[in-house]
Parts: sequence; C-alpha cells; structure tokens
Amino acid sequence: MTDVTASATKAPAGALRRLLRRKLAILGLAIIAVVVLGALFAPWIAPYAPEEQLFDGLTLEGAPLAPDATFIFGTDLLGRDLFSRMLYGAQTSLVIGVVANGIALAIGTLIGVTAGFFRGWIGGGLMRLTDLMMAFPALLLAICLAAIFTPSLWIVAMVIALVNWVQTARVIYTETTALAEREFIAAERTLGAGTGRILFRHILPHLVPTVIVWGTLGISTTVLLEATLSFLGVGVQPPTPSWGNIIFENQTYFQAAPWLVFIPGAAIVLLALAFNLVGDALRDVLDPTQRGRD
Amino acid sequence: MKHWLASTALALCLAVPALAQDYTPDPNAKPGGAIVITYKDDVATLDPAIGYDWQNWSMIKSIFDGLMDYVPGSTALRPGLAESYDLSEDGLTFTFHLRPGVKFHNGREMTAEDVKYSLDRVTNPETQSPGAGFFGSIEGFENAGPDGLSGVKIIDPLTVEIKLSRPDATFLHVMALNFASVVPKEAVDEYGADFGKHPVGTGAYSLAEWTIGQRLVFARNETYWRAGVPYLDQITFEVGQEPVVALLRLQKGEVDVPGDGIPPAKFTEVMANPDEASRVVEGGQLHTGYITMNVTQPPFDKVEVRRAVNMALNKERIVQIINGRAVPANQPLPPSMPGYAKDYKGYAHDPEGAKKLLADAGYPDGFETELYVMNTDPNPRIAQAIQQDLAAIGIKASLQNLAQANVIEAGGAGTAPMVWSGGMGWIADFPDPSNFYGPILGCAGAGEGGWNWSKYCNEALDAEAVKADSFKDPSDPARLAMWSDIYVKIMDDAPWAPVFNEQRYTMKSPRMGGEDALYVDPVSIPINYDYVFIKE
Amino acid sequence: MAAYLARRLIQSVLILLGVSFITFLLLYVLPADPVRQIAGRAATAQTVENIRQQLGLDQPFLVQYGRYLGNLLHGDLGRSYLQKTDVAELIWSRLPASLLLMAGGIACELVLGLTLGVIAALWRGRALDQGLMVGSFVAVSAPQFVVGLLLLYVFAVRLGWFPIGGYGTFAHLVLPALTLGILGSGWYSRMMRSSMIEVLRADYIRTARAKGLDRARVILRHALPNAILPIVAMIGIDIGIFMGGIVVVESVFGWPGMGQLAWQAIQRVDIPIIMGVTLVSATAIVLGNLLADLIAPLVDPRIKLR
Amino acid sequence: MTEGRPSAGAGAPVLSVRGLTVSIGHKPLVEGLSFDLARDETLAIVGESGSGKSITSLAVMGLLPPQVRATAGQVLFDGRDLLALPESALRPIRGGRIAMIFQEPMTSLNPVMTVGAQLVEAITAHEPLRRGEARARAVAALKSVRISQAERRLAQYPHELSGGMRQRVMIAMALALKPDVLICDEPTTALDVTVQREVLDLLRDLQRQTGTALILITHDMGVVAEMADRVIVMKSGQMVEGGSIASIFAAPRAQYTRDLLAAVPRMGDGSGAIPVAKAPPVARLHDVQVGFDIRGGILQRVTHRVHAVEHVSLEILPGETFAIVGESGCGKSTLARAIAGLVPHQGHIEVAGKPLAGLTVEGRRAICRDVQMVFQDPMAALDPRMRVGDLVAEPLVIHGIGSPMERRERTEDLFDRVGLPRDTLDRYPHEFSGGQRQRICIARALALKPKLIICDESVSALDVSVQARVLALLNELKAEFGLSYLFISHDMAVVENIADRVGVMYLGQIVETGTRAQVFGNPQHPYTRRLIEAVPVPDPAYRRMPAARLTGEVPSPILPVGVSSVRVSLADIGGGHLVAIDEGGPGQ
Repeated sequence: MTDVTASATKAPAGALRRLLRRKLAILGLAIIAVVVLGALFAPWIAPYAPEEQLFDGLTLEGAPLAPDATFIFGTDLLGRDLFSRMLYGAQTSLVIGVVANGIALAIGTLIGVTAGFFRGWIGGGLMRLTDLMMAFPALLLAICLAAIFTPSLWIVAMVIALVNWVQTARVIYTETTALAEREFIAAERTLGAGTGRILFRHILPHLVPTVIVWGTLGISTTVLLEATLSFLGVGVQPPTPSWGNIIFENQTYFQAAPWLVFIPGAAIVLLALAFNLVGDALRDVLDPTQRGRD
Repeated sequence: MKHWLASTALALCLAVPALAQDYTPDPNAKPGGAIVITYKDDVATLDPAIGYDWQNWSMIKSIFDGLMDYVPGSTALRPGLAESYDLSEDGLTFTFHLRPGVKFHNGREMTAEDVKYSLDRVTNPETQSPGAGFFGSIEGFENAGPDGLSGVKIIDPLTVEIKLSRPDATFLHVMALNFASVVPKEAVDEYGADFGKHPVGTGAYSLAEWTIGQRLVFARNETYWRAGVPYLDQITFEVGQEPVVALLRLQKGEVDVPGDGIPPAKFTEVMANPDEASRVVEGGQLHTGYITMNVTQPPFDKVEVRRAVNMALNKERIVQIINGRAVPANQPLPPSMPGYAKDYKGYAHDPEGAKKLLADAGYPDGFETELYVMNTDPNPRIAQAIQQDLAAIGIKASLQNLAQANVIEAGGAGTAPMVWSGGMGWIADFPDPSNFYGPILGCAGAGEGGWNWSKYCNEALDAEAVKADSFKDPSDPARLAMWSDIYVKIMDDAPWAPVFNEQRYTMKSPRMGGEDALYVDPVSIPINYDYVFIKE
Repeated sequence: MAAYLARRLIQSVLILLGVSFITFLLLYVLPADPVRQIAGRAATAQTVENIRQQLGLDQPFLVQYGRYLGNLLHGDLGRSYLQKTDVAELIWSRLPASLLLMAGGIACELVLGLTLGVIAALWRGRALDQGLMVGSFVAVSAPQFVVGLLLLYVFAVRLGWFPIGGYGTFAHLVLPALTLGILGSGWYSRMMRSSMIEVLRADYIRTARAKGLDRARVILRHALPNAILPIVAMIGIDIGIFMGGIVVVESVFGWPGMGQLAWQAIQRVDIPIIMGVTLVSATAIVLGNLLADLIAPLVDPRIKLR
Repeated sequence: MTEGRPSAGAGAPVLSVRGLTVSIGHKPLVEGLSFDLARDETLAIVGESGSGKSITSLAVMGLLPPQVRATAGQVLFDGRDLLALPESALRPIRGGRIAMIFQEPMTSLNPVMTVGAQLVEAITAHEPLRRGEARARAVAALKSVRISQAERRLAQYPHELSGGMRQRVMIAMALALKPDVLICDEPTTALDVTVQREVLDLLRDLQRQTGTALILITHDMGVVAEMADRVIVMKSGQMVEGGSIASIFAAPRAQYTRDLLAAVPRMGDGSGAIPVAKAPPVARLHDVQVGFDIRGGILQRVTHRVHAVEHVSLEILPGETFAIVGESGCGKSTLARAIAGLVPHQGHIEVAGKPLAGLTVEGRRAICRDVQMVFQDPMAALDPRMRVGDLVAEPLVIHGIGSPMERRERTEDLFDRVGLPRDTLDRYPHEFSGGQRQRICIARALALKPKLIICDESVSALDVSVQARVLALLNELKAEFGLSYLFISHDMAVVENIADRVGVMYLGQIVETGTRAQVFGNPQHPYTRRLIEAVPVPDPAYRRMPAARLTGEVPSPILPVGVSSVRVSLADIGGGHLVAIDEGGPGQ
C-alpha cells in the first residue's frame, strides 16, 4: 500500500483546467471575477460618482440613508452612494491587496530564500535584519514613512509592503533551510547544477504553496492595514474610497448605520475567502504529488 | 480709586470693566454625592502654568483659583482670590487686595508672596508655560527669568501691585486664566517638575487620587473659601474611554457626564429619544471653525481667489453633515463674543460668482491645491464637504489627512496652502474679541512656525488692534466697535473662510442637578464642577 | 544553556539598539516640531527658541541620539514633552495592564484556536470542519475595532454579562482579551488543523492506538502535544502582532495600557514617549521570542539550545 | 534447530483469519485471506511492497487507515470476531491480548513523551496499577529486553536512544502485558545487521519464555528462515502459497515463491571474483578526512568535532566495483558524499586524474561529468515537482549538451536502457514504484556518461526481487558503459554478490580491505566477522553458532576539539588484503 503505482494520470493539460474541476475554486474565482470586473467597470456600473455628496443622500438631520431602491447599499455620512463607493473602493483594495501584498511576498520570499540558502554572514545578516524589523512596531514605521512621503495609493502600497514582508521572510527562511537539506538538492549538486539553477528550478517551486498560503491569508490583513493607515491619516487620502477606509470612516456608526460597516466588512471577508479558496485549490493543483488524491 | 467687587454693587466707574452680579446658587442644591466623568485622552498635567488641554483646563479651574474668576455659566468676570482691585488713572497699575484667610490644600494661608511667585513662575522661560505670552503686558515681561517680573510688587501680605507696560483692556481676563492661578511655592519646590501630578491649590476640590492612565479622583475642599460650595463630595474622571463607549455607559447609568460630548455616531439616536434628548443641554461656545489660506503663495496671494473660496462654501450643507450641531459663520468672531459684527453679512454661497472671481484672478479653469485636515472624526468629513464645494468652482483640493502635530507643523511652516481648523480650532481663552486676533491673524503669529497659518500680516490692522487693546474698559463700546471693524476688514482681505460656530451639547445623567448654564459653561468645559449637584 | 542565553541576550541588545536608532532617526526627520506643540499658540519666537535649547533639540542628530542612549544606560527614558512626566513612570503605570491584556489575548487565541483547530481536524472534511474554517477566515478578516464594539454592544450593553469597558476584575478582561484573541484564533485554528491532521497520520499515533489507549487519551496525550510544536514558535511572533492590535482594543474598552499612551503620543509627536513605548514593546517582542525559544525544548525534547 | 520448534498447527489456534478481504473503495487490497495461528507458533507473512501483508496485520488490530475497510471475512480471537466488535470492545484486546510492533522505531515512539511514560501508559491502559507498581513493571519489561540501565532509560526521550534500543523499547512495550499474539511488522528492516541480529535473538528468546504466538511480517527470507515455523507468501493481496518453513524453502510450489527465493542474495564463500585490469585508477583517495564542527558557547567557537571519515585511502580501478560496508554512522555515506564533492574534505581525492580540492566552479562542474551518484531513497533524490523526463535530461541541460530534440532522444534511449517505458517520460516521480524510481536515478546518473558512479545504499530500500533486477541492471551497465562503481551498503549479502573489492568501515576508518574473496572468504578483522555472522541465512537448515547475545552500542565519533581518534594501521596479509592490526583499536 506504500506506493500506488502509476495510475492512469495523463500528462497535465494545464493547471487551469484542473482548477476548474473544483467547485470551491470556481466559487472563489467567480467572486474574484465579480470584484475585478466591478473594479474595472466601476465608471460604467456605478450609478453615481464615488465622491459625489448627493443632495438627497442625507436626512434633514444629516443622518445617512439605509439601503433602499435608490441607494441599494445606502448612503454614507456625507450622503454618498455606498454602492458606487464600494465599486471604486474595489480598485484601491485590489491594488493594495494584490500589489502591496505581492511586493511584500516578493521581498519576504527573496530575503527568506537568500538567508535560508546562503548561510554564513549573508544569511545571518538578513535574519538579524528580519529580527530587527520584527521587533519594530510596524504601525509606527508605517506612520513615519507615510508622513515623510506624501501619502498616495502607491506610496501606501510600498509602505505596507515594507512593513509586511517580515513574517513571510521568517516562514520562507525556515522552509528553505529545510529544503536545502533535502536529498534531491544534494542530488542536483552532484549533477553539477549551479546555485541559480538549484534556487530557481528546485527551491522556489517548492516554496510556491507556502507563498500562496501566505499570500492569500495576507490579503485581508493588508486591506485592513491600509484602512488603519487611512484612519491614522497616512493611508489613501479621502475622498478616494477603499473598502478598508470605508469601514474605518464609519466604524463608530456600526449601531446607527450598520450597513456602512458590515457591507464593506463582508466584502473584505468574501474577497479574502475567495482568494483563500483559489489559493488552496491552486496549491493542490500545482503540487504534482497531490494530484489524483482527495 | 478702590472698587469693592464682591459684596457691593458699587457705583461703577466707567473706566473699569463692569462686573456682573455674582451667581446665586440653586436653592435646591444639596451637598454630597459623587459623579463620574469620562475622557478619551489621558490628562497630561494639572500644573496650572502648563495645562492647556481640553481635559485639564476645567480640572485645573476647580483645583486652583486666580485673582479673578467668572460667574458660573457665563463669561462675566467676578472676583476670585482678589477681593477687590484698584486701577490707576493711566490704566497701567493694578492693585489687587487679596481675600484674607484663604488656605491652600496643604493648610497654609495664601498671601501676596504666593501671587507674585505664581506670576513670576508662569512667565519664567524655565517653566515652559504655553500661556506665558498672555502676560506680555506686565512690565518686565521681556526680561522675565529666575529673578521674576519687575512689574509685580508685594505691598503687604494681602496686597499686590501689578504694573503694565501698556494699557491692556483684557488684563483682568488674563488674571482669570488658569495660567494666572496662585500656587504655593513650597509645594512646587517639593515636587519640582512633578508638581503637575501633585497639584496644591486653593480651589474647590483637591486631588485625592491619580492612577495614571485610569482615573483621577477629586475630593471636596472642606475649607473652600467660597461658602456653601462645592456640593459634590467627589468627582471621578475616568480616562481612556472611547466616546461611543462612554455614551453607552451613560445610557446604562454608569457615567454622569461624557467629557468628550456626544459622539457624532450617537447624536441622532440620542436626539430621537425624548428622554435622552431632555438631558442634553445645548449652548453656545466661543468657537469658530475656519479655513486658512496661505496669502503669501499663489494662488491664494490673490484676494479674489480667497473671496471665491469664501463664496464657494455651502455652509448649510456642512452644518447638516455634523447633524446641525453648529451655525454657519461669516466672520472670525463667534456670535456670542462681544464685538461680533451683527450687521455684517459676509460672503453668500454663490458658486457662479466665485467662478467669475477666479476667472478675474487669472484662474478660469481653477487650480490644484492641498487642504490639510486633522484626522479625527468629523474633521475629514467636513474637509470632504469643503473639497466638493471647491471642486464645484474648479478648485481641486487634495486632502492631507494627518495627525494633529503634522497639521500644526505644516500650517506653521507655511507649507500648507489651506488648513481646516477643526480639532485644533480656536476656542477663546477668554471672552474678548482680541483673543481671536493676536497669534492667529496678527503679524506676531505670521512668522515661521507661528500659529497664523494664513501668514496674513496687515500692519495697519495690527496698529489698530494695539489701539483697541489700550482701552481700560474691555467692554467699552468704542473698543468693541474697533474690533468689529478690524474683523470686517479682515473678511475683506479674506485670509480665512469662516465656516461655522460650533454649538456645545452636553449630555448628563438623570440625577445631575443645577441649571443648564452650568452644563454649557463657556469657561469650564464640560461642566462647572463647583456648582453642579446630585438631585437624589 | 548559559552560553546560549548570554549570546541571545547580547543579540537582543543589539537589536534593541538598532530599533532605537531607526526610531530616533525617523522621529528626527518627521515633519512635526515638538517644540511648537509645547510652546503653545501664544508663544513668541523667543520662547520657542528657549524651549528648543532647554530640550537640546537644537543639537545635531548624533549628539541628541548619543545623549538619549547615555540616559538610557542610567535607566532614564526621558521626560514627556507634553505630559510633563517621566516616561518610565508613564510606561510603568500602564505596562501591567497591557501585559495582562496580552496574556489574556494569547490565552484566548490559543484556547479558541487550538480547540477549534483540533475539532476541525477530527471532523475533517465534514460540514463542521468547513464551517469552522470559513469562520476562521471571518475571524482573520474582521477589523478589530468592529469586533470589539460588537462584542461590547452585545455582551455588555444588551446582555449585561460584562462591564462596559474599564479595568480591574476578571470580568473586565474577558471582552478585550476575546477581541484581541479572535484574530489570532483564526490563524491558529488553521495551523492547528493542518498540524493535527499531519500528526494523526504519524506512526506513533498508530502505536498509541495499538496499545489499546482510548481515543481521548490518544488525542490529548499523544496527538495534541505533537501538533502544538509548530505553533509554539509562532507565539513569539504573535507578541509583535499584538502590539498593533492593542492600540485599537485598549481604546475601545478603555483599557489603561500602553497602546493608548502610544496613540496619544504619536498624534502629538511626544518623542520621548514614542521612543519609550517603542523600546519597551521591542523589548517585549525580543524577550517574547527568546522566551518562545526557551520554552521550545520543554515542549519538544528534541530541540537543543546551543 | 528445526527439530526444537513445535510443529505447525499443533494445538488450538489463538487467532483465526477467515476469508479476510480489505478494500479501499472498491479496490481490494487483501482478498480472501485465511490462516490460523497457534500458541507458541511463529507465522511469517512474506511478500513484497503492496502485497497486502501490512494491511492484514492492521486489519487484525482494527487499525486500518480511514477509507480502508475490511469488507468480508472474520478475524476470530477468543471466539469473537474482531471485525464485528465495536471500538470500545476492541480496546482491551489491543495491546493487552494482541500487541504489535512496527517497522520504524524512529517514528513509532512519541517523540515528546519519555520512554517511561509511554511504557507505563501501555501497562496502565489494561491493568489498574498504581504508579509505583506500573513503573516497576516498566523497569522489568525494559530489563527483559536487555536494555542497560533500565531505570535511567525511563526518563529518556526516544531521540536519545539508538535505533536498536528504540525497537527494544517497542518490544518491551508490546510484551509487558504478556499478550497472546504479537504482530511484528518488518521489525528489523530499518536496523543495522548486527542490531537486527540482536533484535531477532531477543524476539526468539522472549517468545520461548512467554509462549506468545508471533506473526512476523517481513520481506527478508533470511529472517523467515531463521524465525518462522510456518510461512504465508502473499502477492497483490492474495495468498500465493502457505506451509511449513521447511517445505516452502525446500520445495516451493508457486512460481512467485520460487522467484522470490531466487532473488534473495545469498552469502557464499566469496569465490569467483573477476580479475581487474591494471590501469590508472578512476578514483584515488589518500588519507581522506571529513569532519564536522559542533559549535557552542557565547562566541560560537568550535567545541567538538564529528570525526566522520578518518584517514581513508583507497583506489578504484576502471571497470571495478568497490564496495564499502559498514553500519549506520560508520562514515561510509559521508565518504561517498566527499567523493561526490558534497562535503568538504581534507587529504587528497582524485577523480579521473583530477584532484577535487581547490576547483573553480567550472572545474567542479566538469568533475560531475566523471563522477555521478545514485542515492538510497530515489523518492527523496528526485525533485517531486519535476517530470521524470526533465529530471533525466537535466544533467544534459546543466552541461549544455545537445539541443532539446537531441536531449529528448537521449532521454528516451536512457529510458529504454534502464527498462522504463518511453511514454512515462511526462509523469512525476510519485507515480512510479520504488524500483522504477531507482531506474530513473540510474538513467540520470548515466546521462553524462561518467567514469564512476557512487551507489549510496542504492538498493537497500527495494524489495528483494526488484533489488535483484536493479543489481543485474547495474552489472550490465558496468560492462556496457565501462563504468566503475563505488558501492556503499550495509547489506553484506548484496555486497558479496556485486563487489570486486570490499572495504569494511568502522568509526570512520577502513578496518579491512581486499578482494571479495579475501574479505568474505577469509575475514580477519573481528568486526568483519561479526558483520558476516550477523546476516540471517535464508536456509531453515542452517545452524547458527551459538554466540554471546550482543547488546553493545557503537562508540561515538564525536570528540572534543584537540582529541583525535585512534588511528588504525593496516597490514597487508597477502595479495592486497589489508587488515587493521592495531590492538585495542576500533572494533576490537
């Protein structure tokens, strides 16, 4: 029972097709597609401009309007249409969640792999740097950096990337050291494979599942970090909406106007969930040893 | 000339400020009981020479007394530790006659020595008092240091003479400021820099307990020199409470007054509930919210542009956004301030006219600029409303939504083209029109790092301001007319766009007693601790 | 062991030195002038200059930093510009509350995360498992402020089970600790689940079952201790993450900890407090990691500290 | 010794398996298996990987993995059908009446519990004893499996024990409650040959004392011949043949059994070595040393050194198979890795006339074309994320040989040559069986047409029949490609079958070397003799010389800095047969 010999698995016909065989992955992809399309076509879908403070968007007392036929997600405290803001906010949140998180992952992976693969002073130095960053209050660093540069979407993305790579680096480091000890790496060396080949052809592909897991899990935390930064005044500047800053702007109103908090909250959870579902499936699909199981 | 202040309604000399009838306490007031007040931010210090925050201002007022005081719930002066005072003909020498038998919390009797020591201390640069500048009219202020103020002299243990270098109509108000509180030298010496944590004064309450970051407890001063007050045995200030949470606790009866007011998120809910709304006290306050425009840099160096900004604002809408908790403003002074120009109409909301002005100034297509705003609710929202109004006339203002310190820095350094003053806005230190001028509109504050964020400096107006302040009686109609004139002229130059004057809303628990005015006391915010009481 | 400890302590000091230097530098270049804040709006230029000199803020950067380090060696964290109090005193008075909250948070996330993770692993592939894992996503993605207010509203205001904020008794601790722990419990339940699934396949579990042990004992005595191993290393990292969460949770629940102190200080650029809080939290993180490393051999006898 | 054993089938059976069928989904893993087990009897279940022998034992214990179910048949024990019993009723039987030990002593003990706790737990799970009593029983159990310092061991963790000790702890745990049946699933496969000897001796002694019936699951016919009374031969989930040990070995009826027996490498007298041509050696090692530093203290200074390889000198001639034998930890694999350039060494290593030390990156790469390596575990040595075709072509890519088309052709040729179908080029390593994977590794090693291939335990993990075929393949290739092998192994029988010359390694040093005939026909060093004697002989008639029961532990090659190991000196006792003569040296 130890080795189930060559089953009838045919040569792979593209990871995508296998991905599409999984129901949950399809659900995840569908959610992502909806969000991406919503973000891309926001100018055509959104009934109002995202920053337009509508004359009829507030009650006489200045309270926001609950969801109804005109404003399907209700309005916010400035009388803006929440649905439109959510659509445009998706642009920001996707950039932050995908780009900032992607850069953080890239930095973390690079540093983790380098430190794990090249021991000695390079690895030691990089890991001390990681320790230093870990001991550093990330929020403070973000605030200082963002205050020194003028906050804009891309600066915010960079700042988030800069403070968010540490955990990834730690995890990747641990995995790389373990991988470097594996026998097939030794086998590659006996073939005369150079460092570059071993790194790129044999170490990195094995890190893909970890990177995917951290990448998907990181999306919601990054989106929320952007929101925190917005709240501290160093994030994406108003009136540009992001899902995170919509929550933060309105969080104290969770009782008076729950839709202002729970609709964007649900959107973040859903997006994170979608990325996780796809990530989970992707990890299995990309791992040839998992194929044909479960 | 000697004026008896407290006891008698003397034949008033017109040369000195009129003093109002003293306060008559509520006959139903009962002594005893304890109340709980909450704040979000920690209390920094209770040193009267240093404390200058929202939270500690009223606390210090209840622990310390100055020579002058205000009638509770009003902006009228009344005597404090000075029973009476004389003013020389030239208006330059005040002689204060101290109340005998007033004791510090440590039991020692207060004397003229203490008065001089306190004034010397607050003006000594070593003390780093943010209020030192208020005493600028006292003789010898420029050379203030360890040797003290040459203008303050002890005549006898109950008499102090203060010489001014120039007439100062607001001087008695200055003597009612916290910064002028009388402190005992031995306590300051004992605690040194930590005096602010161990305050000793002559006030209605003494500090009984201070657990940093958690609570302060005030206990009634049994030997308070004002008979019959205070009523409360104890006041507990709980700090670190989010305003929304504080209000929830108030609704459950755990808190008596939320010090930070009713949070915007709860305002409509509270006002919709008749029972709760009946416990909300509304009052004016000496506040103006405004936009500064840096007049030294294009495009705001053009007066047309600044006027256009004034005309672009839809102030009604902005007021609506903060749930109607303000009234639109058309000039720097708030309506309840003496010297407010009632007949001045200001700039009406007129986007078309504003566009024309912009075109005249050479900006037919508008321009791009930045609006700095402090990052606490509701300021970013107000700024976005302003942003939309500006966009309607073609001005694209991007927001710089920053921490207080960064906004102040940008404003002071002159790098901020526009600043929305909310959160850092001007609440008058004392009810006098001059208080809105000096550091925030006058040349004195226009330098690098000054608080005049418009960098507006009109020397002619400065001269006029000096003249107005040289009156002996601050309420002299001629003086007030001069000030009205100054502010109207400022509006003509439009370095500011006044937006609204915020109203105060204080919510109290059902058991709190005392007339409403005590809960919107213009000087002691949120409430006048010395006169409120518990009904049960 | 002693040598290991000594080496790690030296490393920790170096890290803290690095943290202090970077923080000091960042605050130095930050566009906000503390003197302006201290002097107040009525101050003259002369007063401002006086204060700047008194605080030594007119000195070059390295001189300022050197002086700060010198004072630090004497245990002097400086004096708050705006609170006019010794920073050490301010922090000291708030540290116990923060540590208590963190301990509560860690306890919550471990108890919740591990329990749910184990349950999910044991019910692997069933509806319960899937439900729990979706729940873990929600936990990871929910903003702490909203979670905190929601818990407060439901359990304190509506149901009245717990006090509305404050500090002192165990009842006060429950909701803040839960708020802080919920985020981590999402992470831990996922990690615990996969770790547990792996361990349940291990040979020694089969051995334990072959011995005739009952299911509970196999899971609690054999699977659990082994499944926890990879998680112990994470707890050290957690302390750093908590430092961020604490600011939010403390302000929601009026918890008198360092987070609130830091928040106010950042708003007003009270440099000595920011420096102090940064150093103390960095120390906590470094010590937390060290502690996690020291605990590791107790949990896993195969690990040797050298 | 056959006479001493009770005859098969004597007495009432303790355990009866009737028509057992175990399936995963609808796919049967074991089909219609029946056998009886009598008291005092040892039944061996023999078969290769995937034959269903382990599944059978797990089914008896009720420990089948999830998704695997016993779909038909009965397991009768004590008059009850174990398959029909609920978990709660099975529990007292498991461990108490039927005990089991597993193949991997490394992973079968809980790493975070002390040996004592695990033993005590096994006892108290079935007998309500107080702590002290249970502890005393645990000590007694450890003593009965001849573990030294039994009391101290209780407080130790599994990782602090050697593999042999761990397996003895497993046995102690299984036998502490004197079960009626003990199932041993490949109990000695993971152990060194001398340790295997000890464990087998122990098992037999204990069985005699307690009368426990034994089911021995193994693939090793030597072990079967030595231990069993009766044998069941299994293939693909079905019983091929069953009967007494003598009849099966003497007259196997099924073809499969015959093949199996034929494939078993047997120790001979070492005769028949081919003479080796005189030519410059492919590899030359002179006074090679490999050590690893262990650091400690505040400054991370080197405090100890692992003396893995010490003063090894040897030459490998063209066309020769040089074998190095020794037990785990003797340094043979480190030596292999040093030659392959994977670990730094001291001394002189020369491959194809080029010294290994001080090479540039290019030179290092060039050397790879002369020396290649085949590892023990082909699954571990192949990147699981690459297709096997790419893996085999990879050396060509690395050395820039040929166009993609040519490489593909060459890969196909190599696949043909090692006996793999071409259409499997696009599969992944996990889709192959162990033997096929090792063929892939060999093809990969051949791709560069090297002069020397180092086989580091390359056939140890394979089933006997597969092993035999791979060894045959290696032999064919040697002639065809003009290869030399450095063959590292712990298996004396395999070495005896394949090697031209042999070196015996102990504690990092070579203690005896010579031609196969010299070393196996006339072993001189005591350690060599011990190794040879320890090998189980696949012949039930073979009578082992009574020898002292061994319980010794190999000394540690870790020494503090400054302390060096005792260097043995080799003396030629004729014809290039070198033997360590140093009295009191290693292995004495």
